[in-house]
Amino acid sequence: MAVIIDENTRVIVQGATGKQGSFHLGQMVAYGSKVVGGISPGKGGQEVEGVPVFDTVAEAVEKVRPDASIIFIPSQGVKDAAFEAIDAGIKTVVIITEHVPVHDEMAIMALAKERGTIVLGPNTFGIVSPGKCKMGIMPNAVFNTPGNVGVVARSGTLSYEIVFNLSNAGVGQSTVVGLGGDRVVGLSFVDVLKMFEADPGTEAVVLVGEIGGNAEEVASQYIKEMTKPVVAFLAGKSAPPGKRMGHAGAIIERGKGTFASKAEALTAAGAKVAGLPWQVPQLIQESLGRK
Amino acid sequence: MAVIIDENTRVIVQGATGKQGSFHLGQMVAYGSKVVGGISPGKGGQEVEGVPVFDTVAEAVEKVRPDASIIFIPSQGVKDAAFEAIDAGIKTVVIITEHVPVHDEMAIMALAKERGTIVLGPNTFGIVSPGKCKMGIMPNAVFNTPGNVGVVARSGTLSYEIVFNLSNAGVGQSTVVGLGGDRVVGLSFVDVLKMFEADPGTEAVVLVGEIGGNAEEVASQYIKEMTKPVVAFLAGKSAPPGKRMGHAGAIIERGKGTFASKAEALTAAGAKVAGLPWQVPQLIQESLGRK
Amino acid sequence: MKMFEFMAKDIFGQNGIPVPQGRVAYSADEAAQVAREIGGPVVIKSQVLTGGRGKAGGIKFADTPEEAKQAAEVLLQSEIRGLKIEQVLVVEKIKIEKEIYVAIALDGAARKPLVIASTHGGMDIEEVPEEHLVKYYLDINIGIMPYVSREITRQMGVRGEIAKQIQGVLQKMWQVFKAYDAELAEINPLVISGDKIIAADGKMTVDDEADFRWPQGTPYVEERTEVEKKAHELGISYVELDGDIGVMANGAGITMATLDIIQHFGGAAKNFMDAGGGSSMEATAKALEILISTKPKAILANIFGGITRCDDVAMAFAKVKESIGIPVPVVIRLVGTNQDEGVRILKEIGIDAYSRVDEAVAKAVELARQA
Amino acid sequence: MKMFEFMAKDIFGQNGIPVPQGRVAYSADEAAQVAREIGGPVVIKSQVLTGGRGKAGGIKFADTPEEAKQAAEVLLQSEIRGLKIEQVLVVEKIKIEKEIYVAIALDGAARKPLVIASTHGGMDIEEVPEEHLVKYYLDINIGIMPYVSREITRQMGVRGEIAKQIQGVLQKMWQVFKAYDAELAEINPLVISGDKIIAADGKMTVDDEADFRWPQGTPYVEERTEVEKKAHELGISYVELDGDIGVMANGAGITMATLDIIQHFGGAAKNFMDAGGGSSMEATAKALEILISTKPKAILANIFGGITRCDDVAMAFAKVKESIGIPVPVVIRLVGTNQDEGVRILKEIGIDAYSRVDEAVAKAVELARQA
Repeated sequence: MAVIIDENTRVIVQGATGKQGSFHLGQMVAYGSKVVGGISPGKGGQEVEGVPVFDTVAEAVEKVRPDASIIFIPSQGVKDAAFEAIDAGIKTVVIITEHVPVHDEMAIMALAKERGTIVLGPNTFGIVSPGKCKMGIMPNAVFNTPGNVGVVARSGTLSYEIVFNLSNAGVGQSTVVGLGGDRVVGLSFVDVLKMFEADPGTEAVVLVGEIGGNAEEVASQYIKEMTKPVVAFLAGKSAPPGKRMGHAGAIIERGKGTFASKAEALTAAGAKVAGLPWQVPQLIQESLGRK
Repeated sequence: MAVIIDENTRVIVQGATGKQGSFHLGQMVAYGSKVVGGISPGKGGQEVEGVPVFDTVAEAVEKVRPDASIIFIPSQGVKDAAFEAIDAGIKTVVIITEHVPVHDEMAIMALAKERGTIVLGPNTFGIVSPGKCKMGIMPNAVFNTPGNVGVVARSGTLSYEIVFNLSNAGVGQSTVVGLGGDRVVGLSFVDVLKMFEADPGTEAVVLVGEIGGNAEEVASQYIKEMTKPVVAFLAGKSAPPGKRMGHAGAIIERGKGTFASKAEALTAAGAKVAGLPWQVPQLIQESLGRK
Repeated sequence: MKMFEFMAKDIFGQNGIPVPQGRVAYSADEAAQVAREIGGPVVIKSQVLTGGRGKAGGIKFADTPEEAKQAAEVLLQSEIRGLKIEQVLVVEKIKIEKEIYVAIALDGAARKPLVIASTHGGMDIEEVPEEHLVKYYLDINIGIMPYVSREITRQMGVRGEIAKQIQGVLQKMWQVFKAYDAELAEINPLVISGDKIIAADGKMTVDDEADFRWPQGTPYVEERTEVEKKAHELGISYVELDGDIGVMANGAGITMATLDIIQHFGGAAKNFMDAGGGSSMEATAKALEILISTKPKAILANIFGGITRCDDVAMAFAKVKESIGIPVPVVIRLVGTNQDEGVRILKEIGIDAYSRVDEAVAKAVELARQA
Repeated sequence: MKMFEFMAKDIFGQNGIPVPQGRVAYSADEAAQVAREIGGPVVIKSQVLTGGRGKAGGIKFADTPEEAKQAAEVLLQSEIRGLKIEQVLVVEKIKIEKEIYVAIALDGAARKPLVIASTHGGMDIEEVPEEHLVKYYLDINIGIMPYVSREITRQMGVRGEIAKQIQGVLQKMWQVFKAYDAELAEINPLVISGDKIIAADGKMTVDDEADFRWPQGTPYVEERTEVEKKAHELGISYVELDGDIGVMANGAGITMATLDIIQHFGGAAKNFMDAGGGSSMEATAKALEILISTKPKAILANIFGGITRCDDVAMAFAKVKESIGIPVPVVIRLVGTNQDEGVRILKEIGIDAYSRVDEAVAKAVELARQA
């Protein structure tokens, strides 16, 4: 079992003929994801990696009944592409693109909420249910260990590091979910924790957080209610206050969002907190063993 | 029994201190409607006809828990007033005002749909469940005969005429619903016919229609499925062919909208069609007797 | 409120939609001048607010300014469907390879704007079968974003560079539709000429209820008769008809029903006049004066008093009778609020009031026939 | 991207929000000139992109142009929190009866704009207890329509004519917030002075990701150091820190984690550099050159190859070493896509690659300490 996507998910790729889009389309096909179509205005009728290209999402919906779309479109066109996918009735939309204006992000999330669409990103590495379906840009080789640990993360390469450590220690994953690194993204930690809590295929959860914002503190409130163990990795322990760390979300404001406040809230909620990547597999194994 | 409003409906009046609003607030109180508040920005704390006035709908929601709002606001302010009511969670909004721009009406209906709000009007005489609750501008004396016939109408005074004929013939009404006379209004005939079909207190329905548009033709499709008898009154038999909205109007209507097309569709659906007001009570009595 | 083609063309052009070179002319000399500025073959198009202009001979072609002058001269002395031609639009002649139809119209039943588009544009668009028409309902909060325009051209079956240009036109039409509170924005034909498209004819109808959004004045002209204008200023709906009975009622539906009842009894109404609900004595008196000014053979008032009070209506008749007189027979049906007082007042000035509408109408028809 | 107060003031003023008379001055003479134009007591306000300016002595008062000149002279030679004052805003002195706070801010967690308002405005707004703050989440499709502004002033407990004026300001702030892709639009204080209100100080932060919507140039200035600007142009996130190890990683989260691991081993990073995922050989080489230019004691690269290919990274190091040289010790952790090839290339140029991050970081800390 897995959350959001699995072996039956029918995936389309928006921006399928661009450099990024076509490369990752190929990678997803190679991974084994059911990629049923690519979207590229004006290029309908062509093929990319054996996958048919359509002019619009609506055309793809008509012809190949997709469930989910992944967007590789330059930031200026993301609002249009996301609206297109949501408006066409796609129920899971993954937005890889970074540098999307935050007003566009708010507009996308408002429409998604109205239509009941799940959005991952913008600025996410995507989502992968190992062995079943990958929608994202993560390296195939690192995400090939199916198992029963759910991972939810804000940032990309950091979660590769964590998953690398987990897999090397023989701890497989049910689904690895990238929320996206921007201040406005579609899902929160709590949204995904609820899915993992409900998923019979998930027995423990790794939350990969970082300083800034209060998402980890809010998640702690929900973790208290969870029956499944949670291990949290937090980045940013060494960061000086107030500096902008690339992720817009990592601005420390008024003493909130610090490493200490997050670690404290998570620990109080019963989660184990790791500050160094190699501590995570051990804590997970302890949690699962004890349970 | 009745549809949309009944003896428990808690009503507020937007524009309560204006000439129209205060007059009709008084008339509704006199009718016996539960008017729990009036709204008039800057006049919160005052009273009108013994009813407390609030500055905003949100304040009234906080203090007197209204279910429904009736709007007497000049046309330029209707979009704002309707958004205020819908956004505050009011579930039934009656807009009396005429001359509302049609783009504003489209915006109101889009929000109402998103929020699950029932809108009557704009440009409606309102709605009355005789003996229980009146939200509208119809004369109290004419709408005082409770009974088991539902009435749904596009236009005001014409429905007074029909109800006058019904009541004089001893045929009481469950609810009389005014959809509103504008091209864009909140409910369609079908919406209200479905409510009457489901209402145990309604045994037959009078549909008061007129030429133009295709609302009556669309209603006919649903009437076919109804178990309750329908009598339709249609105005406009003598009207010359109407002014059209360019080619697009002609394309939208495609031969619909005439008296003949409406009468034919309704008759085919099993409804009895009256072209003169005094024929309605007789047709209803026949329908109920035969049933 | 309809706009003349030249107005729609100006608005489209200002908003980035390609339109033909040229402008409106109010005289033959001016038409020649415009043709001279264009410097090539031109089309001279009558500006009237009715369809079927092409088939009625309202469009002429000219190769020289002199020919343009002659053509304009003829048109400016003609009528189309009873409407005098007061101006012509003189534009460059476009080489037509293909005619496209695109429109955004208000669809009341759907409560949404509807895009209608077809590659079978041109004069016979109304006869184009359904399968050649693309219909796309717009979300008012989304409008025509680029993806919407792409889906429309895909459904039209247009591809390549021309598709991109049509997408641009559609997006701009939405901006216009929204900014002008339009009920209709239509381009027919949108001409494909070489590798370019051009809006060869445009139509716009805007919602005059939104006039208040134009504090500097509305960007269109009125198209009412004098009587209709006067009625409009009073907030009264008024339409001229062909019969002889002047009719006044309060409410559009009941006014229409009254006309039906007149026809039922063999008569014919001279007008449709909805004096509105809640009219005051003064407003009713003014409405009656308008009615009298149209010289009907009889006047029929069908008043169902609700907000409108019967005594106010009766007083209005009394006042008008005293001031300017009512030179034709009057029949009044009067029921509802303050009915007894109203009937009493009418009796004093020698008018019988009826409570049954059938009796009142039958009487009015009889009186008109005798007149 | 933060704007200077004088820029926010101009934008607010252009959009109909009442602002004090006056403008920015870049010299003491210019400040005197502005004071002369105002013709009364003025306030001279340092323009720096940091808070707490008032408490730091960055605001001065003057009754005459001469006093204004002197005050500006002092300020233009000072710093606030390490930031040089390069311009001052000279505005009329407003009689303050009451200070209101109003702001529209982006709330990332709610995915919505949030209005924060209080009748307890002024310098200590951050200490105002929750119960005196009104918080109102906006629907992005609705924004601040009149009714929203009325509800906000009601919750603030403001009534009468002043309430109406605040409502107008709120509606206009929303227009500004939207038009400028703002993350924050703040007025503090919004001063009540007699029967008028006036925005005595304004702040705006806009989203530089939306720069593309300003084809004529953005309406604000950059606030980056030279190195940060250079990095920004390469699409790299770069922040200067206080340590001595130059750090490069691909991804913000892993870069932050790398800094934590450095601290764990007793070292300190000289910078935060997220070279991004999917960097090409050329981009990585340029990032490395920037790193070298900051003269660290050692360089640590933590590369988890995904889209980024390990051989590309190794090639970049080889290229830079050959062209400009790498004058300090280098430690590289290299795993993922094309790892073996990358390790081989590095070996050729005498750099050892690690696959475990802890070992790599420990080595880098040691090398920096020895340097």
